[in-house]
Amino acid sequence: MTGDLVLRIVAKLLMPFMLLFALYVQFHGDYGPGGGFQAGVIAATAIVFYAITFGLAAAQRMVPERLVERLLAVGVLLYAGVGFAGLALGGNYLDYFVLDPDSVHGQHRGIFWVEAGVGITVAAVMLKLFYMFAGRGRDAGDA
Amino acid sequence: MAAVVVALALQRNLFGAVVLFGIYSFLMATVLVALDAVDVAMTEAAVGAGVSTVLLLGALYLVGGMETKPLVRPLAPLALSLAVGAVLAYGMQGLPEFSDPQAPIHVHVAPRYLNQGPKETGVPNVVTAVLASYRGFDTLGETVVVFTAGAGVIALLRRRQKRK
Amino acid sequence: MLEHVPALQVALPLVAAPLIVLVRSRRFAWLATTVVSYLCLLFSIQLAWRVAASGPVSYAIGSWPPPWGIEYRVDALSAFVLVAVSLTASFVAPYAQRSIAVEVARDRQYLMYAMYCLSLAGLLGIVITGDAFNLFVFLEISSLASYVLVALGQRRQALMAAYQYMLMGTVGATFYVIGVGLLYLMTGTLNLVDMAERLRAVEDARPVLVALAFITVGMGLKLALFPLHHWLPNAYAYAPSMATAFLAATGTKVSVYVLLRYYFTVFDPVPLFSHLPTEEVFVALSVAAMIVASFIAVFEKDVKRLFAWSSVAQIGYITLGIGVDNQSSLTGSIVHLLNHGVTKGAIFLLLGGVALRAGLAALPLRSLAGLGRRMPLTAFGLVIAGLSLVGVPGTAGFITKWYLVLGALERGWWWLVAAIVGSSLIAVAYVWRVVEAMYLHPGDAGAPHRREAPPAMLAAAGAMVLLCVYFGFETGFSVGGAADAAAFLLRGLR
Amino acid sequence: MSTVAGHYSYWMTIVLIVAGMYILIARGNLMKKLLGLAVLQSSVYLLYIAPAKLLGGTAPIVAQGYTVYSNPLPHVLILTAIVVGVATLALGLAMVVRIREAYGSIEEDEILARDRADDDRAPDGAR
Repeated sequence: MTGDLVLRIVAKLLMPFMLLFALYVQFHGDYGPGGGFQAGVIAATAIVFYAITFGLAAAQRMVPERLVERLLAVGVLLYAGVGFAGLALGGNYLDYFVLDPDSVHGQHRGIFWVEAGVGITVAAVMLKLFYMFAGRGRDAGDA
Repeated sequence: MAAVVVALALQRNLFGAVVLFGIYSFLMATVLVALDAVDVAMTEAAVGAGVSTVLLLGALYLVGGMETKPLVRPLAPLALSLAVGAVLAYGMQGLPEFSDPQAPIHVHVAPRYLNQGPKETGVPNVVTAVLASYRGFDTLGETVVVFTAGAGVIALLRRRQKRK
Repeated sequence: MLEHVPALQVALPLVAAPLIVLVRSRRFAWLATTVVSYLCLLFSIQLAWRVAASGPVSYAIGSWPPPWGIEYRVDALSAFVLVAVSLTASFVAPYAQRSIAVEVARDRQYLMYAMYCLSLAGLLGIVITGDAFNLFVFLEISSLASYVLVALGQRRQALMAAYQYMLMGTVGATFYVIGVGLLYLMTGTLNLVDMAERLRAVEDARPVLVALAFITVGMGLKLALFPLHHWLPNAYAYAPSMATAFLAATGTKVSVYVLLRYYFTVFDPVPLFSHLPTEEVFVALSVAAMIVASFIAVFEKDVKRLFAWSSVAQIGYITLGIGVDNQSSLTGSIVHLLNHGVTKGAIFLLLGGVALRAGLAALPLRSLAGLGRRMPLTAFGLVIAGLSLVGVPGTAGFITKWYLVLGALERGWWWLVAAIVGSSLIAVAYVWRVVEAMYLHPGDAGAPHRREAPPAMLAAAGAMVLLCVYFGFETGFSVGGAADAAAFLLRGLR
Repeated sequence: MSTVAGHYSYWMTIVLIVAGMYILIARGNLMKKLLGLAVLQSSVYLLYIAPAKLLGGTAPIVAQGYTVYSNPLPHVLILTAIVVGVATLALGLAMVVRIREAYGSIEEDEILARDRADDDRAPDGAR
């Protein structure tokens, strides 16, 4: 899209940090503000930023649309799966106590996976939304 | 914040309105920080001021920028909105005072989250504990809402493979 | 595993949607949808049976005891509505395959199934949950999915209809959240049972009153209560056939359920509400809906819109029962959730078949000309279902009106009986117009010869028509369940 | 006891609700209506969050040295509400984009006029 060298280099440099920050927000949600939702948004933003500097096609090469659509579903399934795991191990639906012999540890484990599910779905949806709206622009009016 | 909202109501340039909306969301996030709701503020900043604005701008690029029509019959809607506001104002007279520690929401249900939450779940951020564990099903629902929106937008905006 | 049925009832359709998106195959999507719909029906019957045998079922999600965690709670009312919703779903799902194949673009079909599953999950979740905010979340799931279902209609008007539906629906949901917020601020809890108990101790009634108003208006928007019904005719008219049938049979009904739940189990124990004019307001609005909407239906040119207006009128009957407020009338209301669902579901399923064979995206009355010869079974089905709308003895619709009339008589409201009969006469008028078009107008000379809808569609629609008659004679389940539910509501909290 | 100050946040909520509803109803532009809807939805945030605050308290992240925390439950609820809000907004925008492509306009009255013209011109509703 743009040939600005400075912007390109800055974008390249920033990308890993933004993704790292997303991971930090994801896993630090237990101790500070943050969690799956916020992390998902930040991760998606990083890629959107990439798309803006290097063009939509480049971003779609890095994170293909098909993959995003899969991840959309995977996140929800992961979350719901934790619920079914609770059932399988003899508890109620979404029961984290039974996920580990030590109930507090089980809670921790449950929250971890659930937040991961939220993060995946949110990141995928936000990215997908951007792809949809941005991709539409090229042939607007003739659909 | 009120001023921004009023400006938003009057602004006829859609681009301006979107920018004002971003400012509004950011102010909202600031207020939320002041109210100790850090998790919410972070989300509002990322979503309200960030994602929403990007989406709005993206859509605006597709639909074009000016609101051409002047206001149509502005009085009836105003009266209706004010009536709703008045009803609400009547009801709010009976609500607890700001920061009243004896208010029902501070004495019922919530104390267990604060006192037992970290011990029961091993997570000191009580918001995360409530979100993911105590009310985990709400959050599953919330994730599904996001999923629904994503899949819905795909259904609406996917380009046909071959045209004509 | 049986004790987990309440969770599975919602979790299964909820999981089916992402699975469908993951697999991206139309066959799998249809198969998953159908299996899930039948399982949901089995689950709901099992729950209803359990509630009838041993009283309300409570299920703590995540094993957190209520009010700290989210409780799933099934009582006589919710069990009945669960069965009604999943019963419709089990007819719509087998019907969907051919209908969607024709009406929706190929690469969007699997998404349509996913949306349908989500909508079903949301509706079931609303009914089964015992938590005010969880209800909102599931309300949004079902609403967002319904907006997409409507927007996938073939004509461009579907988009505008969906957009307006979305505006109204979101305002409704927001009003509901405001109402819940006020209640939460006054009681400190979100669990409905707990909330009802704590409301009794609330001294300042003003916020509670306003909460009642907001929840009523919010849900009124969702259920198309008379002056708030503007989104409904267009949404029903332009949505794909299968979506119209499903939404018409379930969507508004579930909102009525929410109102019933709040009025009778949350607000009713509060003594302050005994002298509010809610009864009068409901009776007035319902009668207005019954008369005005029926009149509009008589003059409507498009068949789907005609029956959509008829829905607004029929919702009037349901809310009328709330207004009259006694055992008979509430039984009438609740049983009409099922009876009208079955009737309207049958009608829209049949119309879907007609549209399919005629190759039309819209069905003006004229297009029905000669239908009695072209599609005799379909036409006959429409007549039966139409009679049920009117409330002819021997059909499901009659049972409802019988109980509503009984309820009105118990109160000594003769004029109300007159209104019910009057609105039924108007219904005769609009049903007659359809019958006239089908049997008395000859079709075009070049019209295709006798050709019924595809077998799967005809069978599903026909089964629903049979149900219209079945529930007109055998009322053990329908009236029995509704009467239990009404008795449960009037007893208030135990 | 100062009711006005004690209820400041509630008044703010009311202002937002009125403004949101007004934009939603009075404006004919579909984009503008969505903005109004978003403002209306965000008014709920204050209604829930403000009463959760306790003066002298801190954010509900349990740590040593603090005893008074704000109520975490409304925070959780509003997190969900924000997500619902953005989901609705995204879906609404997608619809507006499609409407614009189908009608070439995003003004409500123009679109309705075109619908009426459609109904008159092609009453058979052919595709």
